[in-house]
Amino acid sequence: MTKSNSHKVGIIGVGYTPSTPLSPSRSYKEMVFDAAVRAYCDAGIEFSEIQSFVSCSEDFLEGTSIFDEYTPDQLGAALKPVHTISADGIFGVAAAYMQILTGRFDIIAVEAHSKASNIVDIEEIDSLALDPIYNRPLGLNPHFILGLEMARFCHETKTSPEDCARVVVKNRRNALDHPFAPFASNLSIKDVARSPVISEPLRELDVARHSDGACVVVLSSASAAKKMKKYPVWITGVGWSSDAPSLETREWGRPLYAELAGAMAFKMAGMKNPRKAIDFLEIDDTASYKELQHLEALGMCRRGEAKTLLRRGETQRDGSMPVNPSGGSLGLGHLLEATGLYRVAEACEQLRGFAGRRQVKGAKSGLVMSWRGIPATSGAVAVLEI
Amino acid sequence: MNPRAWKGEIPVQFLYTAGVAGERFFTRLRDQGKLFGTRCPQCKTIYLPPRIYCERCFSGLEDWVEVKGRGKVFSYTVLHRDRKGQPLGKPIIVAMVSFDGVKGSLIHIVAGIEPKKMKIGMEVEAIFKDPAERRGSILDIKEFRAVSKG
Amino acid sequence: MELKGKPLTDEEFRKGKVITVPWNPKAMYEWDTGTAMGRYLDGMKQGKIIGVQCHKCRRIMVPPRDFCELCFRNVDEYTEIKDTGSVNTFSICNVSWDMKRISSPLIPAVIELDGASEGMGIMHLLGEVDPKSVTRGMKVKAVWKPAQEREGAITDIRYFKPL
Amino acid sequence: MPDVAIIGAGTTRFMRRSLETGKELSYEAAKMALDSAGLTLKDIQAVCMGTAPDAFDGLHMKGEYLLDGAGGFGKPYMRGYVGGGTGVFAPIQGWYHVASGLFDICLVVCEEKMSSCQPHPQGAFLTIFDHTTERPLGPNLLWIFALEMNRYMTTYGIQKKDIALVSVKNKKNAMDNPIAQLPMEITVDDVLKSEVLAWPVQRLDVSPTSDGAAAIVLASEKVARKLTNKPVWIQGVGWSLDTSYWTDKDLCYPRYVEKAARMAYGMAGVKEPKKEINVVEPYDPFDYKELHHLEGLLLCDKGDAPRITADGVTQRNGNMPACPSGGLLGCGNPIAASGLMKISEIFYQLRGEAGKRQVPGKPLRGLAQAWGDLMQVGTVVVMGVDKPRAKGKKAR
Repeated sequence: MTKSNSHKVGIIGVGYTPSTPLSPSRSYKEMVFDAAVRAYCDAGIEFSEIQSFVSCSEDFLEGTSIFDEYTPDQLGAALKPVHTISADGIFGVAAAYMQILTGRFDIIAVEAHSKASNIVDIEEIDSLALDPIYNRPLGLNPHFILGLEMARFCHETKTSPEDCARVVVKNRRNALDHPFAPFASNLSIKDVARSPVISEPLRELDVARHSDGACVVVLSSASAAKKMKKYPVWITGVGWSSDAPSLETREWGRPLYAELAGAMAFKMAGMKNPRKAIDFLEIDDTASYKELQHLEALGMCRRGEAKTLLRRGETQRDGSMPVNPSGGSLGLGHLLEATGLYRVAEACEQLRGFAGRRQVKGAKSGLVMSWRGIPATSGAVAVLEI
Repeated sequence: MNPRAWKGEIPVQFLYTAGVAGERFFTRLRDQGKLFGTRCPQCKTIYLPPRIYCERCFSGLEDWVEVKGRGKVFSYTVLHRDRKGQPLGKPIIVAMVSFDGVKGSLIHIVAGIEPKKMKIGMEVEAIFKDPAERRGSILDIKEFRAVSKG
Repeated sequence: MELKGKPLTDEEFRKGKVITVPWNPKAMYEWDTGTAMGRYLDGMKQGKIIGVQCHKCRRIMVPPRDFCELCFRNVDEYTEIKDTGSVNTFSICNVSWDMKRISSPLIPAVIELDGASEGMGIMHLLGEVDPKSVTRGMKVKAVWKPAQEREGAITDIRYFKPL
Repeated sequence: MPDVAIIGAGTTRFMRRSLETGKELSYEAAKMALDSAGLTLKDIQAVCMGTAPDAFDGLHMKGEYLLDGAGGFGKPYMRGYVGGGTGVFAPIQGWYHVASGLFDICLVVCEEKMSSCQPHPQGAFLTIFDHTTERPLGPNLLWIFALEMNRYMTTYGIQKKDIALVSVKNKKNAMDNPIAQLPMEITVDDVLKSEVLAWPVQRLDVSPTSDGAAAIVLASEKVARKLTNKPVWIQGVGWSLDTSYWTDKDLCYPRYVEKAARMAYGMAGVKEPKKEINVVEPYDPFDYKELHHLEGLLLCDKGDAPRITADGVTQRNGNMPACPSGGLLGCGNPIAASGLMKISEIFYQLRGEAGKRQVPGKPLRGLAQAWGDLMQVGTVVVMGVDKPRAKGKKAR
């Protein structure tokens, strides 16, 4: 993995539908179509110019087995090379990125969406992701995993639940500047501390709520972008990795997957000192403590230092290291497998300087990172530069 | 046209085998009331629950060693929600229990103690069900309990 | 090369000779029908089959969709198509969805609907017909439930029967 | 960009029901593949997992659950998915991992444990149909095959006895395959007399549901040359996904397979497939599917596959041996694993290591193909003992 890849692939178009807790008027196909039309228009291309497509989904989140059956039409991809990655959208971006590097493809579209509101009982689905022999028989609400991890993380890094609450306050306030963040609000640390306990020390307001939406991103080779006179947001590094999946043998205090994925992406981007090189971050905050955990794992600060940065306001939008200026999943809602792709789109708007009131001044490089959610131990990272 | 939803489900049920390692682990748990792990010849780490392979180096694991049911709380949480997300009448203490010299741990319930008295690092021991009630399941361990001093 | 994998017999598996763990999930969903499918189902309730037309490729499509997947643009109009058609292909099925033997066979078929573009069909069942007499190209007509029993579902059509 | 070679393979026994968990099956196959390539897990830089519906194993995010067994711990690990086509797509995914230049050695693992699904694995297939327009009719998976098979037969005037020959051939070929679940010597009559499930589909037209796993190791040219003197090159890959409105198209011909095949042939520089492909593993979950796919792969004219089968062209000693492994009809169908098994079979055939299954005449180029979804997916890999010709050709 060498820097030679760093300006070969870029993003030339993004499109998404507003994140919203309910979306009854559009089916998943129609929502994805709406996002695709916007993305292709933003890229200034015809759907017929796209040579390969990647969709990101999981069967049990859709309520359909072999869900990839239902992915091509709304992307204009019928009878084209299309495949599904059963993972978050950033994994999909990595898959498209690799395809372009083979030299066989110039333009590829990546799609991910969430119809979380269509799942009657999402905890029941999360239970299906637990080990059927060693964990499921205990019959526990899967959130116990977040509780266990948060407790261990706080113990190892001397981080307090109040520090975690600060993340919630920051992100949901950031979301106030977002045109469509359904969970934007002006909360206090007390509000978070007073919210009902889910699994000590984890409280209701510590966890991102689910939301619906569809997002499409168009990648292009440098040569094709040049021909089309486009100014892409360059993907200078991608990384993805996994810790042990079983609860019993994984790391708990630190997210190994994020450390490895980050290291891979930074190496590819030729960033010796990411802390300096990265202007802002859009990283997983499925639960408040995860933002701190991931910040440390990505090498943005030493272990246990994330809370200090947070307290000092360094991770505010106007701080030295803005984290989740969009409002993160806590503010935008958790969009299942589309979560990472929305953040990629968000980062593109920041780097193009189109982020309006949530614009990070002079942003030239951003890092996007996603985690696959309970009970997974996989994460993906993309480094974007203008 | 008024928006509406079409209801449905994925109407499947499952019956899982415990696997090569699990079969042996649960048979011994059921018949002997003992915990066994497997040792990696390469990394020397002991896996509990046992594996037939080392996830780090991929060696095949055939060396079965007993693990005493007394360990330390590596992390714990007090769960206030049931499987459906509804509040639990009585919160449950869930702990990850690690054992000396063992890679891995067991996730289980801790009973007979006030949540406030729980501490990371405290000693706990596995309480097994009566042999007659054991079915060859993780639930053959009834719960973990704090080791009484002295 | 040594063979890997330990096969189990029904005996061992079913009669508890090996350890097994059951799980019965409740994976329930309420899928938003959205624009096109919403209209399709509302049409069913009224005893109508709704299709769509794309003015670019001129195709009249069923089941309806809010966009033309070939031209990649929104469809231009929703239009009612006939509840008669011809059998494109069919089967005579003796097992249920979970492979249980069923007494009287079902006759699933792809039915090309009149008024839709050539080759445009839907999957449904045939009824009031001797399985042996079903042929490709056979003309059929929808048999609807009575209006008060219709709920806005594909099953508002009981089956298609020979014309 | 680097050329990509297959340097090792492994497959577990295909079984109606295994004691192993999906993780353990994945491990056994992955370990065999590594051993055969003379590698250990730390040599592996990335892992691709292929596995079909989560509703079989009964695991949401199945890829995450399987990853330690597949060797994904601490590595870039990704699960690709195109339904039944997954087994031949996974190596394509591995191909782009290596051909991108990001990785030199990539492990590709495919697993399926269908037996966990109760009361019958077929139940999971109900939910592949559209939840609003089709599932309420209570469809059985067999419906869509029966509808397609009937359309194929009536379009070209094909008789059931012509199709049954495929089942006879593949189940017999499987007698030489140690991993096989249903090897048997049967006659056309046995097939025609077997239980009618969904006419024209009868019991012996169908491959059985199975548990099993398979794995291969892919390497870039510079690494492959170091590790083996018998690399099998991936000369071309192709995949295509047709519309999900399957009732709107003619089921008599798999145009999605043709699309994928043309992409792969273009990359491989294959101009005359009939002449240039020496051995083929078309996807055969049902006997008629092998015929369907031989036509889609342009290895015979439309509607002509039954004739070349009757003429013995597709026999192991024929001009175009098809499914010398015994295919899914003979070996069993642990969906994704069965597709990768076909890749492995071509790997062994081209290396001349297929033992009793070896086709005569030192084949130079072979092809494995899988189908998937609601008659939508074609996945094709062209493999050869020589490196690919048409360099840098863009996919179209």
